[in-house]
Amino acid sequence: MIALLSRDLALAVRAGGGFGLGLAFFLIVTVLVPFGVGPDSAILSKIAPGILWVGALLACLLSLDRIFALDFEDGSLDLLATAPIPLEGVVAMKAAAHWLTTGLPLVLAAPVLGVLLNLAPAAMGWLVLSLALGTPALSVIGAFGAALTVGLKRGGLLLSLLVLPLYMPTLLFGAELVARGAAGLATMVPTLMLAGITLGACALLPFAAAAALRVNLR
Amino acid sequence: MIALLSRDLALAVRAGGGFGLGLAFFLIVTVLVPFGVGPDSAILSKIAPGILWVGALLACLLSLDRIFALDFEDGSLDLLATAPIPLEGVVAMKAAAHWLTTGLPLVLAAPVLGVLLNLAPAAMGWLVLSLALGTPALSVIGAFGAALTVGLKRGGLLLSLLVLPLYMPTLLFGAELVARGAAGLATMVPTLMLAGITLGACALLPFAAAAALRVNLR
Amino acid sequence: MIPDLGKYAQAVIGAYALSIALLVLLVGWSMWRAARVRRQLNEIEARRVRNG
Amino acid sequence: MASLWQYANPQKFLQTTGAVLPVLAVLTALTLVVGLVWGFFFTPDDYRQGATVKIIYLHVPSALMAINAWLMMLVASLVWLVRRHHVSALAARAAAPVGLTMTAIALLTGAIWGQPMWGTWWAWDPRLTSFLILGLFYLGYIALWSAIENPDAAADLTTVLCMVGSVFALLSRYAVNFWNQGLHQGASLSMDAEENVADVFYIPLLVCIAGFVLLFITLVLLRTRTEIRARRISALLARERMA
Amino acid sequence: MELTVSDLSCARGGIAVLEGVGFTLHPGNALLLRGPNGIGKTTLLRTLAGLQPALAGRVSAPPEAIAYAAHADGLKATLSVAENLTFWARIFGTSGIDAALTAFNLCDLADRQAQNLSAGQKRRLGLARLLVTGRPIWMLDEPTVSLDAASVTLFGQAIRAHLDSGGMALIATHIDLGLDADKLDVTQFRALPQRLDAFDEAFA
Amino acid sequence: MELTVSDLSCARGGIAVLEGVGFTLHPGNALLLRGPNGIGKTTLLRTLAGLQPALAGRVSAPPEAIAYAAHADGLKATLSVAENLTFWARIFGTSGIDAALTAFNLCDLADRQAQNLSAGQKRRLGLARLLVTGRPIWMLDEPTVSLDAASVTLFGQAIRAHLDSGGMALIATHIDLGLDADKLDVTQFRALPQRLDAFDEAFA
Ligand code: HEM
Ligand SMILES: Nc1ncnc2c1ncn2[C@@H]1O[C@H](COP(=O)(O)OP(=O)(O)OP(=O)(O)O)[C@@H](O)[C@H]1O
Ligand SMILES: Nc1ncnc2c1ncn2[C@@H]1O[C@H](COP(=O)(O)OP(=O)(O)OP(=O)(O)O)[C@@H](O)[C@H]1O
Ligand SMILES: [Mg+2]
Ligand SMILES: [Mg+2]
Repeated sequence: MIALLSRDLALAVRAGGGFGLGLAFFLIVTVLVPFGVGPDSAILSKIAPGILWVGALLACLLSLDRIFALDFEDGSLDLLATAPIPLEGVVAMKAAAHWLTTGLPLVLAAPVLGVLLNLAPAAMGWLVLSLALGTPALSVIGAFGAALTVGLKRGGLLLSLLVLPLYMPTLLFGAELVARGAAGLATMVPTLMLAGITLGACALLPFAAAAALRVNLR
Repeated sequence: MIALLSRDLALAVRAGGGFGLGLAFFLIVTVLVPFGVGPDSAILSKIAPGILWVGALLACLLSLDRIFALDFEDGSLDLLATAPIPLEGVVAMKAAAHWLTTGLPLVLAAPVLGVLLNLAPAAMGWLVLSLALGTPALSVIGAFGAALTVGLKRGGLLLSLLVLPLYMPTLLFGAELVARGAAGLATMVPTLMLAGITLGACALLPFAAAAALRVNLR
Repeated sequence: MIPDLGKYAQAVIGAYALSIALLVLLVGWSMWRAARVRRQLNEIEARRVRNG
Repeated sequence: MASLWQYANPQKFLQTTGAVLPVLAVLTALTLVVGLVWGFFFTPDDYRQGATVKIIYLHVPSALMAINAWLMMLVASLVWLVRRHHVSALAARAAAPVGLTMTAIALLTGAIWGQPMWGTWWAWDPRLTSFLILGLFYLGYIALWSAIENPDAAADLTTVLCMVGSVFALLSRYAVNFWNQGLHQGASLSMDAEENVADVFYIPLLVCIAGFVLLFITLVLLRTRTEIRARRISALLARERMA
Repeated sequence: MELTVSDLSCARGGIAVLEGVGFTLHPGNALLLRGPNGIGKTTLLRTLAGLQPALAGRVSAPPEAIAYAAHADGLKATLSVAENLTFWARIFGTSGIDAALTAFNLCDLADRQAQNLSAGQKRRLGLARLLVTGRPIWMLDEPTVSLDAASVTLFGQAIRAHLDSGGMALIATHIDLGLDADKLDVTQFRALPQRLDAFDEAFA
Repeated sequence: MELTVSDLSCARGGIAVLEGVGFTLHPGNALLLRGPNGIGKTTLLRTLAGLQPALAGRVSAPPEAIAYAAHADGLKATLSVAENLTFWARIFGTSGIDAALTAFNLCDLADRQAQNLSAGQKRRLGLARLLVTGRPIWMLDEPTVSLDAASVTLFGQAIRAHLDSGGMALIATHIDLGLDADKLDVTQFRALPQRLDAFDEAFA
């Protein structure tokens, strides 16, 4: 199982794209927004939490279809399904690899980009906290969506459509957490909800995803 | 030449992704932003022009690498280069096909999404005008970037980084035009600038792109 | 005939027109597809009977 | 009558619904026409909302059915999951476009209502927002059904999506509520008499709701019959190609 | 342990392809599956390997006893030969890839990236994976595709060593492998096109 | 027109693999390339087809005369058999895919998506593509992989028809195809490891 994780990480680092793409996209979005919206720093700092979260979400969305598609095409998904590790574990490891290569860099880069968007300094910590709590859920939900659509034509488009509504609660609580943190309001509820969503998704969705994979491999 | 255009359009409509992807992405961005930023309609209507323009730009950016990459991989780009039509014409047709499948749908969908973002009704016309004037430039500039990076590994990432600074003037004038229109200010200058950029890009960039293609095909 | 809707006439009539149009579309599409699929199935079953 | 499950047999289902459907259709048309005509022509204006209150006869029934259609799909999917009755999977598939249309009607009438009442077509109100999300769920569900060729695999995958989607739809409902206290009316259809709207509005509304429920049932039955036939057609054609 | 298959039906794309398949494979034996293109050999192997459910019938061995090698080798182009093998060894909880490398003459290529191998070298790597699974029943789908004569000999030796140590092998192939093994022509199990007279059969 | 190759060197991954390759192929003839795995047959074919530059040497025929069929079939999984073929027919400006479908017994499968074909059926489709290119020189890399005996016969017929109409074929293969054609063992052209004495040679 650890072997799968380390292989996926090695592939992501080596094979181009997988690693930098999400981060670069995040950067592009957050750099573009001030140009589009205008330099008014009051407005910018108000919309910063939302923009950063939307950017993170888009960056995840873009890299999702790689989670299973490559392994499906070259036949290793078949071999993994017959290997002596549960398919649920495979899904969990794949999601973990996705988070480590996409989610984690976003969490680390977020404070820098927060400065670009005039995010209130008080909110910086909340931003990192919310991303750290929320991005694992994005990866797991994404892995579920990728398992549903592996091997389909138009998979990419369909995947975005399927995953988008599933991302909503995470996005809402995440952005709300930062916004409340910035405004000095109580942050207990969104923090708990975000953690709850992540825990629940990590605990349950691998089973749903493995079921979907089995159907798709048939 | 027309044959090339119609082939590209048919491929985009049929072969999955090419057609709907840009539009779907535009939709996703504009629907997500209010969820992230919060429901305050005053703020939303202020940032709407910028967000819509950034969304359109990202939608273009995402579909750029398909302009030449697919044809390069299956070898038809080689054949096109030796065919009795100028490579400049090939570039222009490819950019036109990209605009028709990505830019035009964005222009048509923008008013609906403007409503979602509480864009001032007065600005709706300006939004459509600015997108109609600006998106052709996005396609031509993108075709140039795609020609520069065709056949490179990590091409997608590099392409985004190359094209991004070239997109800045279009983005600035486009968003400014809508913002001024919404505020009832004079819109002459950004309109002229936007039209100028588009005309200039369409007139000159195909030659640069064809030169880049020749080098990459060597 | 049409009741006095005051200044909201446009909104109310628009809402009714739009909704009824959508419903008619849905019903029409469902019935059209039902008829077409039924006809296709009958054709195919008939072909099977003829061919044994 | 052995058990309810015998109606999960495709042939039996076609026979039974074939007999019921005409009656049901007439009933539906009657109820809908009576309800909507009553609502449009013979109800007074509200003292605050004026004539716009008439929109309620479309808005509320369609909103209710939009949610109920998803519930019905969830139940049908669970039946497929547990008992593997093909008809229930196809019924879930048949209900989705109906639910999507209901969602669209609720959203559109709401938007038209919002313009005079709140001064805007669209506001990021929790109820509106969660309906938008529900619409997205419907779209994804329908798209997944049509993307997969093998019908059993499609039924399994959409079932998984429906179950997971239901959980996340509920979650977003709470998230959205937490995110924004909205402009929208609270529930006023409660059984609690004091809270209720006046009977002049209430009774035609009930008729309209009944009409929409009947319409939903009729359409789902009709479309399920179509799906059953389509499934048989594709099976026959596949065999023909094999032979 | 032996592998007994009785009255197995398998389907692809929802349509029965083979029906009533039955055979027994004893430890130390191999069985060659023969039959024209598209008859259903791959489908049968995938069903036995547990990748898709059978329509009917019984298989005595659990999928956990079976190592499956498909038409595709499942190699990662950017990993080296040794890395590819090590990965599968870890997944299957065995240790040591040296024996596998030697058996398929891959030692010289151990540090080469898989994308820089020739077609036959890739196939050898795909076969070497079998040795690191440590599973008793091998199911091979046209294993000698792209192999030259010397490599086919290596493959034959590997199979014999596996059988001698009590393993079993089920091999779908179109060409003669030079193994003395029983042959099973799956053409005899071809599923007849179903009549679908009763309406409900379309849902079976 | 004939295909004359003289003193050709070709490289893969920057390292010379074959040196001094020379042969002549006359219209109506076929040439079988033999040699162990990894000797450089694929590299040679790719070089001749113009897919990579030669280090040295001359090839008389332009790439425009050559139709190349690689290890991979280059099929679009979501297009049907007929659509895949029609696409290539249009690209090459020929018309009519019926002859190609018939020649490889694909008529029954014409509407099947390529992803729903068996391995041998996919290969047949890959070979059928050659017929719609309308080009005189065929370069085939292990064409009969996964084919059953009947399909190998079909392939032989297609080759013979092509040769009879004045075409040429260059075929890399490990197994006997039953074609009466000249054989060329490329092992004799294996490149010697270079000495790299002068510093600049590393940059040649
Ligand atoms: C796009 C916009 C809208 C959507 C999606 C929407 C959605 C809904 C939903 C889902 C319900 C049913 C809730 C329930 O029964 O528990 C409902 C009921 C209702 N809506 Fe809307 N609504 C929208 C706009 C409006 C507007 C603008 C008004 C009027 C100002 C309005 C007035 C009502 C009323 C009076 C009810 C009945 C409440 C009740 O009796 O439960 N809605 N709406
Ligand atoms: N979705 C589908 N619908 C109908 N038939 C299908 C579908 N997918 C595959 N088939 C058919 O199922 C049959 C079995 O294929 P399989 O891959 O098992 O054959 P095979 O014996 O392995 O052939 P080969 O020797 O070419 O590898 C083939 O005839 C194939 O065309
Ligand atoms: N980047 C590289 N660096 C060094 N050697 C390489 C590189 N890429 C390929 N090779 C080697 O080049 C040789 C030629 O490979 P080629 O694919 O042409 O062989 P082949 O004769 O077609 O073999 P097969 O019969 O297995 O298909 C192989 O030995 C391969 O390992
Ligand atoms: Mg096979
Ligand atoms: Mg080769």
